[in-house]
Amino acid sequence: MSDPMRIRAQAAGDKVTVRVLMSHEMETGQRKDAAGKVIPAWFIQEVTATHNGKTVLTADWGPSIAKNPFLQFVVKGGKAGDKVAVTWTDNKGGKRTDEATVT
Amino acid sequence: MQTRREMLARSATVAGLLAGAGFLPLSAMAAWPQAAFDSKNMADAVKALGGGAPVESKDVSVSGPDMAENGAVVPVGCATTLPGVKRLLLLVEKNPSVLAAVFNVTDAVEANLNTRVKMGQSSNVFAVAMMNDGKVFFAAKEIKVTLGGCGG
Amino acid sequence: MVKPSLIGLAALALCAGAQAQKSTADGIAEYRKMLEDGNPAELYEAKGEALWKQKRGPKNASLEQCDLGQGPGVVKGVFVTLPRYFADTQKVQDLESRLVSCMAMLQGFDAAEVAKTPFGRGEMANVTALATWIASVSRGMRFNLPQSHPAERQSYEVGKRAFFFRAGSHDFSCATCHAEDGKRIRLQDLPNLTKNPGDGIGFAAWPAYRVSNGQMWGMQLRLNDCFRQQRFPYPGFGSEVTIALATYMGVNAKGAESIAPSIKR
Amino acid sequence: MHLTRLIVGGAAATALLAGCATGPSPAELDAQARQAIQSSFRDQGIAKTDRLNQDPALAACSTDKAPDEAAADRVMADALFTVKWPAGGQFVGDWRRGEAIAQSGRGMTWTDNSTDPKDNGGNCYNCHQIDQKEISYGTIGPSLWNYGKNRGITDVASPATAPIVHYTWVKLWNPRAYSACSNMPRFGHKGLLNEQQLRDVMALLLDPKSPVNQ
Repeated sequence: MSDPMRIRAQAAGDKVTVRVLMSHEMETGQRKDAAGKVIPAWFIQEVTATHNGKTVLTADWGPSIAKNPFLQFVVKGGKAGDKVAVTWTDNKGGKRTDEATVT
Repeated sequence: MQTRREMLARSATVAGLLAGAGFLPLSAMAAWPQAAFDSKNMADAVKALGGGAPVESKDVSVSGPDMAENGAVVPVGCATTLPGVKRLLLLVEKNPSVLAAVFNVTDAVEANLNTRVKMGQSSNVFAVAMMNDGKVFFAAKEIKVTLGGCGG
Repeated sequence: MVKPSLIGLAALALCAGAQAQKSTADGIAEYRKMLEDGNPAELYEAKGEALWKQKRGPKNASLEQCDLGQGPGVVKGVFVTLPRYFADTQKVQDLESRLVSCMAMLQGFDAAEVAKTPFGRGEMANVTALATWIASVSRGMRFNLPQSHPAERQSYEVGKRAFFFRAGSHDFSCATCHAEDGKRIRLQDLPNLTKNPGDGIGFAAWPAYRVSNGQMWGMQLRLNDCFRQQRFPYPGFGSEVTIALATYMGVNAKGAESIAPSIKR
Repeated sequence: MHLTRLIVGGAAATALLAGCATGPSPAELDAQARQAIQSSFRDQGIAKTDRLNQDPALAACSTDKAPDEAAADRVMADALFTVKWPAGGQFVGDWRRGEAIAQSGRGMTWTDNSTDPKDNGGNCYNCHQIDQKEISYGTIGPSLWNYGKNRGITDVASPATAPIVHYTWVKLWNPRAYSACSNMPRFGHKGLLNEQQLRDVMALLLDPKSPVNQ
């Protein structure tokens, strides 16, 4: 099973800045291992972010996103105590959701 | 002021959501725009996503360092001040897969996203804004990738 | 007036050179700054903290009674006092080798098996995550390694000698790169490790997340890869030389503020 | 008991300490360090433990103090004696290949597969500025920008340039000939670069057409 994400969601005024770190190899499918065998592609393809249960952002990613991906976005009209959740899905069907409370 | 640790502690795992997931239905996988990610340049990627010819615009911005010490992780961002944006794209001109990310934005988030990309070599990075009315605008920034360390 | 104008030209030329150099340094500094916010080391910190509390191993026990030098279970502050002498193992140990001892004593793991596991795999990956979390708890504290036990003083002296020991195909020692101020390899600043190189520099910056390969590196792997680049043979995990070098660098860094875990190229 | 395995390494140290209240002498510490070094490393791939064996040039330069004048002179004289001149008096090759060698930091580590010099880089930019266009350069060694130009070289084949050409060859072959404890690897003497590779690096530094001399 994949390791948890780290989600920091901080309110300033009526905006919430969300920073997410995801634990993922983001293997491009272009690299070879020591034996010269191609390492199969394995990367996050879809990301969904919700604010109090409502989808506010979705993303499609390719293998060019760096290993252990970072994502920052700003939710309008949020406040401390709100819930922000992020879900990723990778090309092998792996999936993970984590949630944070806005501070 | 809260310490980072306290903030981290509040980020809780939603294990329940994982439990029932199992394999994804094919319909969910099909949503990923394969053709766009297979494109070899910005125009083709935009076209594959249903957009027209991109026009350079001061109202779109691409952020990032002028120079990256390592191409494996390069912080980049895309933003626009234009109203009515549907999608923001990040592309790395000289990567094998030019398109790095497609952000489908809603009115509930600012049209300002930051992430980190891999860059095989020094290259232009493009931010593209695809608007609700079908127009497409872009901005470019050159990021130099240097070689740090012993190189062995 | 020929002379003054020549001087003016020379000054101009100097400025232009300095400017170009500055912009490279500025560019790199800007890049590093951008990466600091959202250091993936946080992912390993979280993993390490969970591992510390989790009942694991043949004895199904947690590490919460592990003595890292200030009594069983004390985590805050230990990072800036290691390596140090431990009476129960009768050895000077660094954080990582001490964690392996605790995993053996408390959880029943085979210490030798763990020590020979490649970095980033199995229990060795867990040791790195644990070290990352333990370091993070002492972030902002200043290094102050004990030197009261004779074995600790001896470790320092052995470390100093190992630091200057030139060998390998390329004749390098640690000192080749790390004994002078203000030097670089490529664009990488090299800390002078024969003294306190400053807050958060050198010994005070590891464990660190390595951007270049997306791996979390503890001091053991940091030293291991230094020796690889020095074209030396392979240093054993927790071997006497690696711990003596850590003692040498750690004692020299007295007063330096720890920023570990940090993020590196 | 697994713990015993961890203790073994420290046993010698503890025994040494037990005897004396004042602590070990410098000579005892030297011996202890030597033993620690011998016991801490193992063979891995092409990087064998025989790489820990020091020749006199390394032994003379392995503390924080420089060797005395007589010892330094001996190292320098020995080093000069090791230099082999290139076949046919051909000192200068192709600066383009030289630049590629200068850029490469590869070779001779335990993750490399071969000890053949053709698979090695020169590591030059790690420590030196060379072509000014390369902004990623180290500062452990001096800048080599305009190396040939600053020394007035307009024709590498001219007899007038011979002293500089010979000096540079020696510097690459065995830099200890001029500086007993130079940080620079002994590229020729230790077989890190072959004769042709050395010629190519020579060209990068000396050829008036090399970008280094523009």
